[in-house]
Amino acid sequence: MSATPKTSGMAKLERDAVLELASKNRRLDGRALTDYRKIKIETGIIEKANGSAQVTLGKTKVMVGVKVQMGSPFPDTPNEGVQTVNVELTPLAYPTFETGPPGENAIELARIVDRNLRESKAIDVTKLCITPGNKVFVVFVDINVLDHDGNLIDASTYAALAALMTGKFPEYELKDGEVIFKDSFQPLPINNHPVPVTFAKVGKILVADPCLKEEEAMSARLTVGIDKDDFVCAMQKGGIGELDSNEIKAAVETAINKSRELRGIIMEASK
Amino acid sequence: MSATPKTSGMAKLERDAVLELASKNRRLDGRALTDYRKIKIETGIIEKANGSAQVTLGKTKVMVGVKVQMGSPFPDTPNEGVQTVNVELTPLAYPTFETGPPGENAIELARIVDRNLRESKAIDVTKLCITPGNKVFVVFVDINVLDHDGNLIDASTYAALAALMTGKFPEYELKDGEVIFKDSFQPLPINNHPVPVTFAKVGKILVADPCLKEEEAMSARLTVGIDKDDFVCAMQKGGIGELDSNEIKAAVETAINKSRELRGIIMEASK
Amino acid sequence: MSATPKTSGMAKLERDAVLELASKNRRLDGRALTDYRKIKIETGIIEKANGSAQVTLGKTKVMVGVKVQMGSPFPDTPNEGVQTVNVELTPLAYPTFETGPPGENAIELARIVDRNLRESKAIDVTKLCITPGNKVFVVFVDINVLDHDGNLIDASTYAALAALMTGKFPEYELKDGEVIFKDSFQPLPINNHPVPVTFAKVGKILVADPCLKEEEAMSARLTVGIDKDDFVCAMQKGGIGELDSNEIKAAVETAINKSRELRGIIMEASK
Amino acid sequence: MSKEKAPERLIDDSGLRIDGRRPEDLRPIKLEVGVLENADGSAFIQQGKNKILVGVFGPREIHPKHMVLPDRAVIRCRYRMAPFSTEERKNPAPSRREIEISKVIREALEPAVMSEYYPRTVIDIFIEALQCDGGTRCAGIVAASLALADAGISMKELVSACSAGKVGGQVVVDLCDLEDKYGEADLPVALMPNLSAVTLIQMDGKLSREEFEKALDMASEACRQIRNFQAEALRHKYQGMVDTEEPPATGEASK
Amino acid sequence: MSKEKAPERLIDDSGLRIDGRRPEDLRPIKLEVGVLENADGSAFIQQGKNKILVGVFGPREIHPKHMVLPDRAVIRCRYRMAPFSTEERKNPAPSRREIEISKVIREALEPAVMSEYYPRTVIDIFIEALQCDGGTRCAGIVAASLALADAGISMKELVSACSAGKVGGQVVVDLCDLEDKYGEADLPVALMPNLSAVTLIQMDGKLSREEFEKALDMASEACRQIRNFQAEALRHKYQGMVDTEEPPATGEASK
Amino acid sequence: MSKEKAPERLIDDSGLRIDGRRPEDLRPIKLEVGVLENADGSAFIQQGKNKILVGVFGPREIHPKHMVLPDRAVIRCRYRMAPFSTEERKNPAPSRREIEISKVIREALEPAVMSEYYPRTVIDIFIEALQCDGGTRCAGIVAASLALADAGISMKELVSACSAGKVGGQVVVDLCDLEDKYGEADLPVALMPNLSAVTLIQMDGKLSREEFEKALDMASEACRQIRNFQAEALRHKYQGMVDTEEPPATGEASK
Repeated sequence: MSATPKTSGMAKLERDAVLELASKNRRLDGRALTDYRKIKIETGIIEKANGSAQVTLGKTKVMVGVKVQMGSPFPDTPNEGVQTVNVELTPLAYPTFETGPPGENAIELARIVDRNLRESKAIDVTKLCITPGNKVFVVFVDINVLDHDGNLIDASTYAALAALMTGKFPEYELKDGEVIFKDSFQPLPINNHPVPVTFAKVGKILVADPCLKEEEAMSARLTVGIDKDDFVCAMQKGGIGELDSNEIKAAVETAINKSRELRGIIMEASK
Repeated sequence: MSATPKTSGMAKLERDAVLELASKNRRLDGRALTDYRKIKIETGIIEKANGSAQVTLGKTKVMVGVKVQMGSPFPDTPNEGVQTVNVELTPLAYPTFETGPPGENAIELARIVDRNLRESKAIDVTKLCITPGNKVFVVFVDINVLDHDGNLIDASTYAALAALMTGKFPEYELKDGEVIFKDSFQPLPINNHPVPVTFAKVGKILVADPCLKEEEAMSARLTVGIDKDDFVCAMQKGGIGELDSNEIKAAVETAINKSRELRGIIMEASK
Repeated sequence: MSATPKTSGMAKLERDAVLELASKNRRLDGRALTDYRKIKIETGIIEKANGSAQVTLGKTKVMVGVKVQMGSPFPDTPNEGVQTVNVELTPLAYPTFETGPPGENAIELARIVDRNLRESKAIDVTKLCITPGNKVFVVFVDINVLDHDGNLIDASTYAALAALMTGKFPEYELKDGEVIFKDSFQPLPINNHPVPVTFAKVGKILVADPCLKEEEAMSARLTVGIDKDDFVCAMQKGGIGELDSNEIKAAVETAINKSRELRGIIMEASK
Repeated sequence: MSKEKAPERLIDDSGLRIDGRRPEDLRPIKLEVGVLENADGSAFIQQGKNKILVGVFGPREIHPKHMVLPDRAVIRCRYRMAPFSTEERKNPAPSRREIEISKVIREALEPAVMSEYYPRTVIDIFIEALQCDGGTRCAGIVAASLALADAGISMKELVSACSAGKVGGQVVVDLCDLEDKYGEADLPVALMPNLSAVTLIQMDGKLSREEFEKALDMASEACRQIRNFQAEALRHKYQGMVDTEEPPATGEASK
Repeated sequence: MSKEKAPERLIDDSGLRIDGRRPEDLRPIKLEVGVLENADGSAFIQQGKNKILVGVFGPREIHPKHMVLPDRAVIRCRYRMAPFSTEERKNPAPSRREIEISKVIREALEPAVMSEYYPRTVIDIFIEALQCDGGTRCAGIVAASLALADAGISMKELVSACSAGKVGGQVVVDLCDLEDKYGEADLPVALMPNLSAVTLIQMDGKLSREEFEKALDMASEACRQIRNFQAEALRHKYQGMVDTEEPPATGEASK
Repeated sequence: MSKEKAPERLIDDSGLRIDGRRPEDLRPIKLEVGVLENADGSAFIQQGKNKILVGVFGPREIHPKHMVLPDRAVIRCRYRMAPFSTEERKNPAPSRREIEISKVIREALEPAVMSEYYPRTVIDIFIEALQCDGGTRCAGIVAASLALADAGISMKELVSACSAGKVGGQVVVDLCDLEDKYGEADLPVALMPNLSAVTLIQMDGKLSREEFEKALDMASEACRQIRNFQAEALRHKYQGMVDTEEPPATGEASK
């Protein structure tokens, strides 16, 4: 069951400070409203994975490993490989993250990343079919949040995308119906590069790439996923507050612009 | 682990009232000792199910949906389809019903319904075999309790029976060992119509079709399942009190008579 | 998550008594430091199991049942049967044993028994392959702790070994790729007889076969598994204290000697 | 089993949808308030083939105690699909989809509830999707909003909800199951129309900026229509019993 | 694996059952009291190939606290089958069958225990079926009753239990595994014989009203016999040690 | 998928191991302290292809309350392998192996922590194995020890750890994954070198008494070397920032 979360331990004073600044269109760390924190993307850091990336977004740090394994297709898509996204909010990343099976926050995060990738058809799953209806490649995207300072959605999706873009899977041949894997690898078939841009509503303004303190002061969150052709491919509102239509439309406009810049950074790191 | 339940929140006064009435062979709502509350049975209410029914018994309301899917037989009955009964005490049905996996009350309820159907051979499972030892039809009987005012066992079983009697499953043909489903449907093979009659022991008397207040005042519960030929096909005592042999024998006699009347209502509604 | 356990309810006085005796190289029940309590081994007590044994070690009592069933091999060992060890610390064995899925103590115990058997190659799993890569025998070793008075590791392993040594599995033949079981049985292929010897560090000394009171007063535990050829085949330190290298080396020496005597008892009971 | 087939076209030559609706048409909606005996508040919605039952308990004491909030009510929400509600039987264990939807529905209702009136209590919202036909999260919000009102819980405004999306190249509202599955985009929206407050928005698919804006506007307009049905359903329950000739809570949305 | 076969006939020409018993004969029973070291009370029953161990703890402090009952003891009961107790290995996770049986056994024992003597405590009853051969819930009740007595817990009377049923057209008592599986009906009954109080009754199968009454009477009579073995087993433990020549807790029930 | 093959020989003609090391050589080790923002203490170890991150929280308030110990801190430890850390993807649910390792690592660290300084609190140690290459429990202990120190928790001494074992007939230290899998024995050891206190010892495989003693001595010596790297890593973090030219926490262990 989903329940109103405990309000954060952040002192009321601190929240007031964030809101006070927001009322003057300013932010804690001096960023402009649509500025992102410093982004660092490293790829190929887990040799045993088929693809991997670590994204540092300010003090937020997320590692993604991609594994490609043989499995069965879903009955209604016999000619397509399978994409599966899983999130672990590792307990070392934040004092209140707990061990145990993923809670609703981890599940929502995984589903938003999944939606960005799936709806933009980032992975060309038709190229991951081995024998229709029987054997396909399953692409496991495992997201480990290692340090939490806000905006996990963007950091996780960027890391997932970078891991996939630098990912490889084995070449193979079919001999009498049996799959023979070669020693060589080929790049994963990546068709699209969805880039989510997340905003927090703090007081009356929307700020992009919120840090944790901004998230604790926000009333609502809005993520807009934009694909390589400037189409909106995913969206998610979060938080127990509200937005208005004009805010949302403005956010989409900002996201389209912002995503181009962010996509550039991710592509550059994933060469 | 099974544990003595918390005694209900019903005020002692109310329980005393029920018991006081019972000592005069009377009931809260004026019914005779073996009277049932008003029964309403609707079928075919869930178009996506293979069969469905909603039973309203006084203020108790239970919905049952039947789904028929292809599956594997049990190893020791390779020529028989599979019947499986599941109960959800949905949390909107009663203030103390909880979310989460089924507890012992839901499991006991499911097993009693299952026992009535199975022991009377209500479903002719031999007609649900597609290819022996390999593919059979699995009949899922899913019971959702929507409003709880006592006697869930009878309401659930009647609803299950009505859903099965009005249930359909696809016609098919085998082509080179493959199952080809047609667009047409055939009725589920229903051979028997078991009808449980449930009593609560309140004070020194047994009352049929107990409402919730009677259940909260009862010392023991007895369910007697009677099949279409007046055979006893299932029985279950519940509650932390006791019964004596003569009470049980009398209950069986009453149940045989009562079940005929109740079966008529169910058959009529399931035409 | 593993957590420091609650310190036992044993009165401080009792613990002091154990430690005081230990400081004089003496034990509660007068045993010499390397003496075991009385061992009683009964086999063949569960007719429905393929092998069974009950070991009584002082007041500790453990029952083991072995079941052999057909299953699939692990992908990386297609020619080998499967050994699987499971422990239930049944709640009737000790006031604080709880119902529910196995906790870390049960899991550690199962894994130590498993390690002794596996690393010494006690079961010749190559003889349990039916059709390579497809069907093998799975040997389930189910350990039920029935009374806990310390040293569950040794009692469990001895019982597992005795159950395996007296275990049988069906003879079969392959007809057109199908497995036909005969009515006759053959002994399980047992190649080695690993015998763990467990010590508790109480004060400054190591005592063998600790009883529960000694375990509650101990700082650390050391189990040394010795195979039939005097090789060390398994080892496990437990407890939140420490040992020094010389203690460990001395324990190995003692274990080699002691295991010969204990192995004799187990072999005798398993004839 | 006898598998549903993908429709050939989602929009026909005269611009109508597979069930004959125009792009801006809602499916027929039936709303009932106060349908359960034990729940403090309840409502039932039928929208297309969607059949959803909502029960509300509370404000009531909270267990476990450590969840208590000193200055407001905790709101708990569970969205669940009955095993028989879908084409293929749904496993009764909660799916990741159900867990996410429970969260976004809760967050869609929280802005409306005057939680600060009920400190140290819990308000439980149980949504049982008995039959699913596309847009169940929106339909669930519509009914939950009524069930909260039926429970007498103070709200700023009723929350309404409806999806818009794109099917066969056309922006449309209130997608049915087939349109959701085979269409190009789905955009569920929840709104408090008088407050112009969007309390839920999600999107799947592919929309240009212009299409997105059009879809958002159409969804908002659909929410406003549904808001009227909600009001009517409450009136029927509470001030009503007067003119029972016309089923007042049923509205054909085509204008 | 080498699969057990269905017996050709369950009653032979001379009216005897597959194990040679007459319809009213019990299987050999062995009862032992006080068999465990750590449990507050314990007992072991062997009945046919059934081997069941019961341990009782309590009255003791209850965790978690919110389960406490102010005016009586909570009784908790777990019935569990060892993985090696059945033909096919049983998965160690609790099955729905075990959960139901735990409940009906608890409810069979509750009427006998003077729970009101032990307010705010818990009495835990753990039943381990080490080998199962039909009628384990009844055998478990018989042993649990002794274990409760061994723990010194006040009871109105010992609860006894035995099944009756119909096999090969004949009403019989104390069905073994094969009779249970291939017979026509099974009717487990628990009884406090002196109080004429039936505390458990369940039925599977098909019985006419007359057969049912006969089966209930035969089960009750069997319970009375077993009640004597129970008393004997307790005497042996508590007043005993005198005449140990004959194993007093073992009874061949054929008269 | 493209399956790793068993190496033909684990020791070559010149007595070198598959990665060119001599029997007593450690793999290259890199240690970093204070790598996380939110954890109270943290450390990272790279040893061969092992990559392990450790975060420590505490001493802090304990939940649930009933776990509290009146006279010392509770230490909690979770060892977890990331799903992408191994050849085959690891299921995220905790395996029995991870549960056992969490326990033995906790028990390896407990003797070093001055838990009695922090009564009624908890110290949480989270070990995330991001890539696994043999000897992860030892590497985890080495990093956890640094993370505890980084959190400012009083310790008697840093705990160091290293495995020894037997591969290709030879006793060696610090087995890599292939040596662990295809070798004859693995003996992980944790040690507080100055206190001569072994806090973890386990063994798998087959060793004669003489081989065992040799392996234990070699593992102890390896622990001593690693202990120096640990000290250096702490110095680098806390007294350091002076000479940053050489990466001070990286040690090639071959002498």
